[in-house]
Amino acid sequence: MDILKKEMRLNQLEATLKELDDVQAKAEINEKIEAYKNNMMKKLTAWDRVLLARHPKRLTAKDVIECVFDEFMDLHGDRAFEDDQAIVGGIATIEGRAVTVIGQQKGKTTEENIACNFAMPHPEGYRKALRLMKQAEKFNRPIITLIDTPGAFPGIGAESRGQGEAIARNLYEMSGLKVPVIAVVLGEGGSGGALAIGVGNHVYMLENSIYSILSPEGYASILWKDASKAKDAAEAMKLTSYDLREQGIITGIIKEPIGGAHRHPKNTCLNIKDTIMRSLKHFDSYSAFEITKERYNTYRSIGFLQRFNYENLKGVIK
Amino acid sequence: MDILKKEMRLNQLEATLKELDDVQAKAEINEKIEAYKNNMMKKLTAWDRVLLARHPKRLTAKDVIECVFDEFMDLHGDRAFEDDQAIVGGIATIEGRAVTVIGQQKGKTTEENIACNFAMPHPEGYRKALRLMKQAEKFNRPIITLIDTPGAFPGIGAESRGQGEAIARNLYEMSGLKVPVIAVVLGEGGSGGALAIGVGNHVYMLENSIYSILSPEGYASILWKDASKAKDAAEAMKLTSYDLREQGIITGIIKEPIGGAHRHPKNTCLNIKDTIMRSLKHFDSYSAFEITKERYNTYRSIGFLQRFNYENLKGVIK
Amino acid sequence: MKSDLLKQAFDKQKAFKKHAISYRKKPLESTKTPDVPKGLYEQCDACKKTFMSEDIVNNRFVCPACHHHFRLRAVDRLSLMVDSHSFIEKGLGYITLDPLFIDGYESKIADYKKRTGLDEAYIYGYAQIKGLPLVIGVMDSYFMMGSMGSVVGEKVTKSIEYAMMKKLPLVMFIASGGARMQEGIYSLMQMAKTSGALKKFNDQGLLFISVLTHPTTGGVTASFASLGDIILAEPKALIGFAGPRVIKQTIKQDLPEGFQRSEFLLEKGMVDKVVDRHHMRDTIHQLLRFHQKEL
Amino acid sequence: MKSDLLKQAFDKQKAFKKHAISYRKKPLESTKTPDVPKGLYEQCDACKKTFMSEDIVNNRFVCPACHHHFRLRAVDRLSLMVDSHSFIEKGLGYITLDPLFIDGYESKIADYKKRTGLDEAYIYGYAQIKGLPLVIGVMDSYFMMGSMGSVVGEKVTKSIEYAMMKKLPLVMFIASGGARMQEGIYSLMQMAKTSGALKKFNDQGLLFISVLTHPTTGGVTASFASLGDIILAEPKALIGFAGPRVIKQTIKQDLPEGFQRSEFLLEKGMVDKVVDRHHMRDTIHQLLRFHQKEL
Ligand SMILES: [Zn+2]
Ligand SMILES: [Zn+2]
Repeated sequence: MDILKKEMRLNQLEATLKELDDVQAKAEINEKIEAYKNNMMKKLTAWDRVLLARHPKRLTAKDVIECVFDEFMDLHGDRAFEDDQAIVGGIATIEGRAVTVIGQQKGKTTEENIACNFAMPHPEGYRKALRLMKQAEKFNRPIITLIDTPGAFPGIGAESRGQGEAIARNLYEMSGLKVPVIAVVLGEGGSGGALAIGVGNHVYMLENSIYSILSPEGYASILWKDASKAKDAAEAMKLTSYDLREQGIITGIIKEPIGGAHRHPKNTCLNIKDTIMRSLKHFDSYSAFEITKERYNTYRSIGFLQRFNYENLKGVIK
Repeated sequence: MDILKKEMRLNQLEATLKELDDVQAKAEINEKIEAYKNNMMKKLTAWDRVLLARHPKRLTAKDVIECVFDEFMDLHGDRAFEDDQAIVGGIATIEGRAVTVIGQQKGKTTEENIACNFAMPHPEGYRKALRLMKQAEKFNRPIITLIDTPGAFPGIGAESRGQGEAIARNLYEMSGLKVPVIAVVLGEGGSGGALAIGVGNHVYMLENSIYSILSPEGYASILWKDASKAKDAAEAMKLTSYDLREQGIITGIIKEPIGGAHRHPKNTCLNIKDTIMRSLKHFDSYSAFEITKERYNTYRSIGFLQRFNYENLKGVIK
Repeated sequence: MKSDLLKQAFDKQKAFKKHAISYRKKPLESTKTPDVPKGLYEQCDACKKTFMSEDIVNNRFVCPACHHHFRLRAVDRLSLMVDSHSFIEKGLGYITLDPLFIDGYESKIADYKKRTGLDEAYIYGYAQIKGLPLVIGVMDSYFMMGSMGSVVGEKVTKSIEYAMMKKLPLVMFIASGGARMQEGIYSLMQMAKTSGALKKFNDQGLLFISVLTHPTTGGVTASFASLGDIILAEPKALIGFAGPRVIKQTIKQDLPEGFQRSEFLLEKGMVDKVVDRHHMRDTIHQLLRFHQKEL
Repeated sequence: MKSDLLKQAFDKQKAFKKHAISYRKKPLESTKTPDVPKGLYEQCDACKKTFMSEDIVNNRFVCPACHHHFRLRAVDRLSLMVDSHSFIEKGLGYITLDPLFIDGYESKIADYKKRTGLDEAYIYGYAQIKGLPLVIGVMDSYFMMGSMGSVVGEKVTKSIEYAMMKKLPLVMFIASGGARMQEGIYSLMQMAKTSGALKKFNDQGLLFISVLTHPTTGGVTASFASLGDIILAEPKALIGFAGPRVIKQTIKQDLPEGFQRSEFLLEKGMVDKVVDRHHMRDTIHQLLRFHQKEL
């Protein structure tokens, strides 16, 4: 039974609770609910987390911005081609500090999802993000990015306008930014589309978010020629927050309530805010040089490999 | 009788010359030709120069590149939307030095003209030029620009993709370039489209080229509601190389043979080459700081205006 | 060479004695409420309904019926934007000359001076918005369509330099038909001059907010107007480089609905926000706040 | 945490003893002419005509009939590009591990090693082209489709750093199916690593020429391959981020003719030049010359 089915059962229990008047009966069902949550919903499979990361009620970037920041002014456009609604961005304040916030935006309705292309940016979206990041750097504002995308968009326009170049340019420029970049994976961290705003000094993942080189479906269909094995792929791919922490890729995990972030958005956002604030304070004592250097070194060191002792090879290599 | 009609007469005389065998007759007609050139074709009206600047056989940017530079490698694209063929650009060598060359390209046939949009760049053309200029700056190469455009293109795509922004960005970035920029107006220097690659440390004009805020036709139709008065407009607008030198806008004039550059392309190109080489040598002793500063000051000082002595106003202004 | 031209221009100006020294002696001030001719009526360009002038002014020069944004004189813009009596005008005393010796240009300028009370199509100075200091520049489209000649270019540049010297944010309200043909190549070169000044300004890490209002076209669009760190636009303003009429003539095709309007530019990624006149002051104040060293 | 994983991986590797220490002991050398199996025939993928292998090799691996550019092994690319015997390979001894514990991944790698004679899908080193020194890096699409895992990412980065240390221009020949799925998130992160290294490289004013050959797709396109100061492409190479099959599936529409081919990318402004294999060496030599301090 996957987490969505468990959630339905939980919802039923909660609906029952609402209808009850009797104190005794209420206490009983309440106990049942707590027991159900603790016994059935605490331990999640990788696939459960995939489902939660994609949950239709999952917190979107705008939800998080609304709740975590005191003020927010959205800014638009890449100054060249189009305003990509898959990317939301602007200036925000958090506990009296100005920051630049950039996020990938999913819709909650079909209409919204079409407008923002299901959070799959086009090249102009990455370029808009880069413009806002360069603006942040000019004004010495830390950058917070909120990652939630299935990935880059496989479309004719996106390819024609150079999404490869646009993603590469972001990786390149982000590497040199003189202000701290704090990335938070909210839901899906899908491949190059996610990384294009994800080169952070600190990278956090919500507990039930995922971050991977491609979707489990894609993995299964390419490696096993069978897209229906996505569930197995999710396990194999090591794409949960816990996996990525173990792999040394992310800085930390932001806790979610039992059953997923959408069950207590406010609590989740408080956790996000705490994490961001701690991270911001961490960089307060850093110089621009140190900020760039630390970020560079972090990514420079990522790789799972081994090299034979160079000394042993000395005789061989000229 | 305008210069084109005079040229037809000259062509007739030259055709006659070719058909003659008799030495005596040849000498006579040769004398006639010289006399015609000196008496009829030397003094040009502003409108004559407009006609020469737009002459179908006028040297194009590619002609000039071919003849003036030893080697040339064309480079393409803005890395975002399209390769605009109205702008030709790349790396060239001149007397053993590498430079970046960027020019506006007219076609000689209708087909060519359609391909390069009659040398009217779209935003991606300006952005391609900027990319090449930034590349030149990175590698410390001087920049030579060859101006020849009726102006920016009044089209839906050009506006949609922000030609205003693209031109502005070029003016802005060119102002800060750390390498010398030498601009040569070959034919038509049409308004913002020309200026977008024209912010030079030195700006030269071919003798019969023009440089103006809009076309004489446009001027006549807007100011006098009569586009047919373009000839009068040309006189009024002060758009010839001599006018612009008098106005203190350009650095110098590059001489053309009698009858226009196209009558002796090689000589004209030699003059262009001499001018470029002299200009390049001039900047050899300049530091990057001096190069930027001199260019900045040149444009900072352009303006035809008067201000009342500030001291006299002191009592009035707080 | 240039001084010869200048001398000639002055000689010619002497003939127009009454205009020759017609610069404003007193700087403008922003007032709390703009002057409204009492008891007058005005018709909305958009919905053609008629209102009492007072009602329009009290609604921030926005049509009470259809929300059309009326064109604003520079002083009215100031009165809507800055704290009352906070404006200190700078850069007075510029005199527009006539480099191409065009019949009627000088008298036209003299006429505009009289009608608008301005020296030229751009004024700037120090001001405050809800107590936050800034340099504000405003173009006036009633002064020869807000076109940019040497004086406008110089004053725009001066305003950038003034903000740079004071290390203050710069906010400009644009309204212009483009470069001023009557001053020929000098007008064109103002595009390079103003853009270059903004490069220097930017290199110092200062904030430039450009606000595009109806109309923003031509050489101004292709220079300082498009170079804001943040670019705002008033609703339905015409914004573009080439004018719609020229485009239509060239491509011989109808233009798409809403083409070159603020909302279109927002969609095309050229503008950060379309901001209603009712929210403009708050929006700019918020941006100024965001860019203070300490909030 | 990370070291735990590493330890496990090594433990697992020990089981595959024969592969565990299979790194090349001898660096590659570029030779004047590639090895050609004598008397063999080969069919052109494009025109389906059959030629003697020798004739294809002598025509720089270009089909004598239809001009199709055959896919090249890294060593063959080297032999076509650099002065004979000038190549000194660097960065040997890297061993690909198996971070996701995928059945068969290690034996697959071992197999590719044996078949290609390479450690991984990228080799680099010092070389000369007509006497001009450079650092050259070549991907080999015969090694697991030239996909980028940790080792390829590391070696690409090392080659950038080596060129930076030597202050030499860097030329890379790209041929890759993208990031390597089998190494999961590590592969994705190589995109950030290599791009970051290029930022440092660029800040030192050094030259990076990227040559896109068939195929250049996925994570490599979205990182170092697209970051050349100059980007060249071989004719008709497939170049893109998303693969054409995925796009077709997503948009449920036929793709335009020539979509994602070199010539298409040239038109779209993504590539500086499409250069025939017959002119590649001269073109790169000319570019190297242009970027020498003294020509
Ligand atoms: Zn109305
Ligand atoms: Zn063939």
